[in-house]
Amino acid sequence: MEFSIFGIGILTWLVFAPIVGMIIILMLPDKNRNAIRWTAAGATGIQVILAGVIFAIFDRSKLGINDAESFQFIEKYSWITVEAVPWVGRIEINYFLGLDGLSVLMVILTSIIALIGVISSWNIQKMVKGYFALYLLLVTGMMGVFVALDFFLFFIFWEVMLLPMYFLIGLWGGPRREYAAIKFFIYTFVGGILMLLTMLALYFSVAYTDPASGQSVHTFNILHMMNPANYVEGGLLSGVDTTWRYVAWMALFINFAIKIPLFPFHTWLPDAHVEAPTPISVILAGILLKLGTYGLLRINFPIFPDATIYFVYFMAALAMISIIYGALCAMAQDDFKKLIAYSSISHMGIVVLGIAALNTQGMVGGVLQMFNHGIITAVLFLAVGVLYDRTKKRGLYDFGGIANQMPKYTGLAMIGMFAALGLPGLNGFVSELFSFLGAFEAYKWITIISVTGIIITASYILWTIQRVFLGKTPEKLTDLKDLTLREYLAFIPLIILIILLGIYPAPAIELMNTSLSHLVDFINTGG
Amino acid sequence: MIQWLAEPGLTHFLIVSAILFSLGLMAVLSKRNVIMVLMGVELILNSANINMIAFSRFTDLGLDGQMIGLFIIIIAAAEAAVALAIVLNIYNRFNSINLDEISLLKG
Amino acid sequence: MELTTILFYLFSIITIGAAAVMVFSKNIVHSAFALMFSLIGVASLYVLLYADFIAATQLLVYVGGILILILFGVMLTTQGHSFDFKTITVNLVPASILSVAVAAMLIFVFVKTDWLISEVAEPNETIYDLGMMLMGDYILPFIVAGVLLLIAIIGAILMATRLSPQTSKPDTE
Amino acid sequence: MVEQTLYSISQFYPEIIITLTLCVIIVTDLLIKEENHTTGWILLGGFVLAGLTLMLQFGRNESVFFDMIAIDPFSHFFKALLLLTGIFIILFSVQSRELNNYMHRIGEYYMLLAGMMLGMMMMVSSSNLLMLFLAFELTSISSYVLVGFTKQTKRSSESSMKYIIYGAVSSGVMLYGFSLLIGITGAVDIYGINEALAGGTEHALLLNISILMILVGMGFKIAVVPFHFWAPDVYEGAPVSIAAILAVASKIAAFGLLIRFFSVSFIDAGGLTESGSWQVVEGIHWNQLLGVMAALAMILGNLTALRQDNIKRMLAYSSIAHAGYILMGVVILAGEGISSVMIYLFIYLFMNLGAFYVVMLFYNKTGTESIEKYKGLGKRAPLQGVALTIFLVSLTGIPPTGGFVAKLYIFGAAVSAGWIWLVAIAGLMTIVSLFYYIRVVRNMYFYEPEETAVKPIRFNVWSNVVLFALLIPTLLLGIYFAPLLEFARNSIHMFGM
Repeated sequence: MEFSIFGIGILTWLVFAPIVGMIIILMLPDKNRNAIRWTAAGATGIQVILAGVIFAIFDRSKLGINDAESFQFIEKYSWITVEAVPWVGRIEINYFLGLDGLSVLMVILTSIIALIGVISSWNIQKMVKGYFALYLLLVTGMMGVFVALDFFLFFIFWEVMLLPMYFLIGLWGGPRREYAAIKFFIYTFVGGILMLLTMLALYFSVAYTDPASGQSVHTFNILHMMNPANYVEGGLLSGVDTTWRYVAWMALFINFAIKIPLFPFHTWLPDAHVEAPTPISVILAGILLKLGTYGLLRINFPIFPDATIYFVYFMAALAMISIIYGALCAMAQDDFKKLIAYSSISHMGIVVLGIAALNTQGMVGGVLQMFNHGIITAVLFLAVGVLYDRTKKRGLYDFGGIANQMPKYTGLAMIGMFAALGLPGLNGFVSELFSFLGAFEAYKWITIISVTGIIITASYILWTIQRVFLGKTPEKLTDLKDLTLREYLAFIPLIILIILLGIYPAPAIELMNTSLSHLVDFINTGG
Repeated sequence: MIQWLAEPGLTHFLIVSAILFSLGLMAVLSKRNVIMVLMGVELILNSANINMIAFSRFTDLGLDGQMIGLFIIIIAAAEAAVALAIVLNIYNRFNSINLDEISLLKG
Repeated sequence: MELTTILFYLFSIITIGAAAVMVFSKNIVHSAFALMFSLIGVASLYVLLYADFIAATQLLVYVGGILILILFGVMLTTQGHSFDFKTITVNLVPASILSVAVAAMLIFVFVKTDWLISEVAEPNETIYDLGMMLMGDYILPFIVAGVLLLIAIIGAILMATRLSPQTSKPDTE
Repeated sequence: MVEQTLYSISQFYPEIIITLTLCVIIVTDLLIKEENHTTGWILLGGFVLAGLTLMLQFGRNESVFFDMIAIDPFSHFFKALLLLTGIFIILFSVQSRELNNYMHRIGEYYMLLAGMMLGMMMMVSSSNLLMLFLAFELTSISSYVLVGFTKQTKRSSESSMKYIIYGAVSSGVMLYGFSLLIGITGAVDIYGINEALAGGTEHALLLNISILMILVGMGFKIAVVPFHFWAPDVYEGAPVSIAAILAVASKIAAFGLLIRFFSVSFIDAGGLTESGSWQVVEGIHWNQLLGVMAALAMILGNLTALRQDNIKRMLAYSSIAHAGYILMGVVILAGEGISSVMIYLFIYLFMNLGAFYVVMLFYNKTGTESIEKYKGLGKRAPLQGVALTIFLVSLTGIPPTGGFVAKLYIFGAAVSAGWIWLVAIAGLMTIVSLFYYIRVVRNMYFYEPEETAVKPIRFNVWSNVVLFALLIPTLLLGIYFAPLLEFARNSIHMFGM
């Protein structure tokens, strides 16, 4: 599929529109806050339009995953090429972007959430210029990770997110923001180093033969890394089921598990969520966490199918622990944001459980759950943000009877909460069902235990609804105003998606079905 | 053994230089007076020089060894001049040339 | 026993003995003079090694120059009280152990090593050959040594002179 | 003989120009009584001119001055780096407030800078032990005095004294090592040494002792553990511009010397083994030794940097750690190793000079070097704050900055040569380094300025120009570095690569 604007591919536009926005913002004067906000909205708005175009013209029947030919919107330019050295061969780093069924949904999610984030950032007052500049840089990083097919490029985008996130939490966050920011930074940085080392090991183990010159070329191309034929003899990661391959898989897994976050790598998440400003929580839960599972699917699974199969029970077990543990922790919280943070851990556990099933059902369920969870947590964090803006409080016991004061808000927030709970008819139900069905096929007991997590989830969400929205309104909360137009703008698109995908998930499933079935086959046949 | 002792050769000179070197090292490590440390350095440089000249006398090295020895003497002179100037400056600042008393910089 | 052997032992003992006095003396002035004897001993050893020119240079530069510098340094940095001539010795034990270990190791290796000795005929004089080398193969080091001395002079003057009173305002720290 | 000397002179223009500039500065200093930086500008001109003549030499590969000096792409690369650093240092110096009290002696400052540059340029091209030692001493003696240039302050005097004492001792020990090496091999140039050692040696123990002693001197210059203890004191006491030149140029020169010396002297003429690492002369384990030193430097440098408050001291420990990373490349030494060292040094030049530059700018305006007092500076001086952030991020090695490329390349070389344990330590220590770099950033941005100092700090356009000259390469090298790779690769031909 070719699609370009001014000769530049659509994916490049998608990735770099925010950077252009950032540069414009940096040149605007500090005082002109509205221009800054509108520039940010424009940059992310363009992304949404482009994502819409992609959704419309995306070819649902192409395989993707390991087959370079069937990727869509491919852009591949030589970025850094250094000519042959005797014992290393040619060095090659490409600017290589492409979409397949696995990434397309994530790209759409990212563009939507990014725009919603800008809308809900509208009332940020402190250092507006810096805020939006960093925000757009962050968006570029996230979008880049989802479309990069060169490991080097992937890594660069991955790490580009680090610093903006650090500042966004650390400068605009709550009282303990500094601690939360550095904790986030260190966790992800540790993961990054592990990924860097693995990437280097892969680079030296993989060399494909350039058809044009017949030279052996070391490459960061992720697709080449998936082909067992490309591994050089005696390379560190060559062969099947070797210790080094397990180690490499583990290093990558830890990196992604930190991002997901899976138990026991999750401890940064509650802190980061609680301290981050609302829009950043939305981004964090809505997109950032998906990077972890996406990374597993894009890199761990197809590059190390042998190790994936070897570790699959381990992964499923961690997922189970995450589901139960996250739900239990959520139950114990009396801070609204922390509650959602722990529920994220639980829900992301479902994603991992689904994809660890290594069958099409589970895989589709997992990826769909990634999308749905992104939408749902975004709604939940927005909901908390609305209350926090008005009362500066987040404690669950600080509220009560909100339904009387803000009926429209309550209605929208409850839809989000019921979706999180997995109510049939809303989008969460479909994906959770698929995930558990797929997982049940693979591991009975783990799935059965995990399903109890759903019950816990139901109980804490209902309890929360009761505590916050129902009952008598405390004295001090009697003058709360209902949603403003801007807040509606943020809520409505997400709510529409929740309902739409709950009733008719086919458009989303169609997008990814082919690719994911192919991925499952690919892993199960050992690459 | 006696025979060996009676005919001083390369090894004998090297042993002298080794002892001189370790005495220099001793001064450097154990003295707190800056000038004493510098004198220790002079011993080390001299021991290296003995090596050079001895090699030039007993091996194929030839006059190159002496040449290097000559340059080392020059370098030593230059270094000593600068070092003592710096020591004078230190004395003007701290009224002491004891290494233990000159320790603003720590951490 | 040949004369050279006697002379070798004599000069060696002077060199090492004086160096030891230098290191172990408590009085810095004594140390400085001991260093002088040691340096003279080294110069004599050079003579035994057929290096007459180097020996002369050693005497001139070391004994005549560096040592005087050191003595000046000693005089300028003490206020004339004998008390201040005392030098303190610290970490005596570790320093001695290390030094003895180094000496023992070096001597062991030197004795064990099978040196490729080639007997050199005693040259009449080395000055001419050295001069030719200086102007030939060693022309660059010769010039660079000149620059080195220039830099050293600039540096030494810079460090040693006191600033003139009107400009010497102490820095804020 | 005369012909060769004359020919050699024609290959030696950069050095000759610097020597002449030195003389011109001496004369100018005598004639001009005004207290300004005229001599500095003259030296800048000299460096630029030397750089231009250096460019004319690119691609040559020969040995001049009776095999004393190698004019080859390797030395050209390092000389170019050194001159670039020198130019930046002069640009720093003319803005430095610390030097204001010493304007009547500023001529001497630039004379010594010229001498130091001359020494460093010869360090990287010497192929003769005597020449190498002379160049080493020329560099050292100038830098001893430069460190103590602001001699009215106690800490500057103290640091210069510590520097000369440690320096004199370590160069003495190195000289002893040289004398042993010369004695064993009977050769005074590194090619001769290699020839004498080719095919193994019976003097393995003595050789190892002499290498150990030589490493003392060279380790001192690159400030690598366990010969690092001078660095923090000296960096803290020296004027910022001099601390910067010590952290960057002197390190670059020492690495150039180290690589040339070890790779020519102790590599078996057999060349590469199957796996692409060098065959080392039998019985000599210098690369294991260097590997341990690199690991120690990374561990100690990074861990000690954690608890520093003076930013120059922190940068000193960080530069010790960076010496460790760079030394990894020397340990590997296979083609990738050397070119990774060169790439690292090139990027290190910009990011570390940048960090020192911002530190100097802040010192000029606020008079503080304490990290605690950096609170709120990011808000008072936005551009400088962002720049320092980028430099520190680059020093940590986070993309998309040059520091990342440097680390990537050196880690990659180590992985491909199979030094997994070393890379693991390096990776771990990179994480540790994050803590102290980010602390500065945190202080600049996460805290409000103290109430006595809330006014924005203004810097002149000129200082911003210099800042951008350092900032742009730091960022650009993180995104596009193919030319640098080519340059580094082409520069190692002399090792038969």
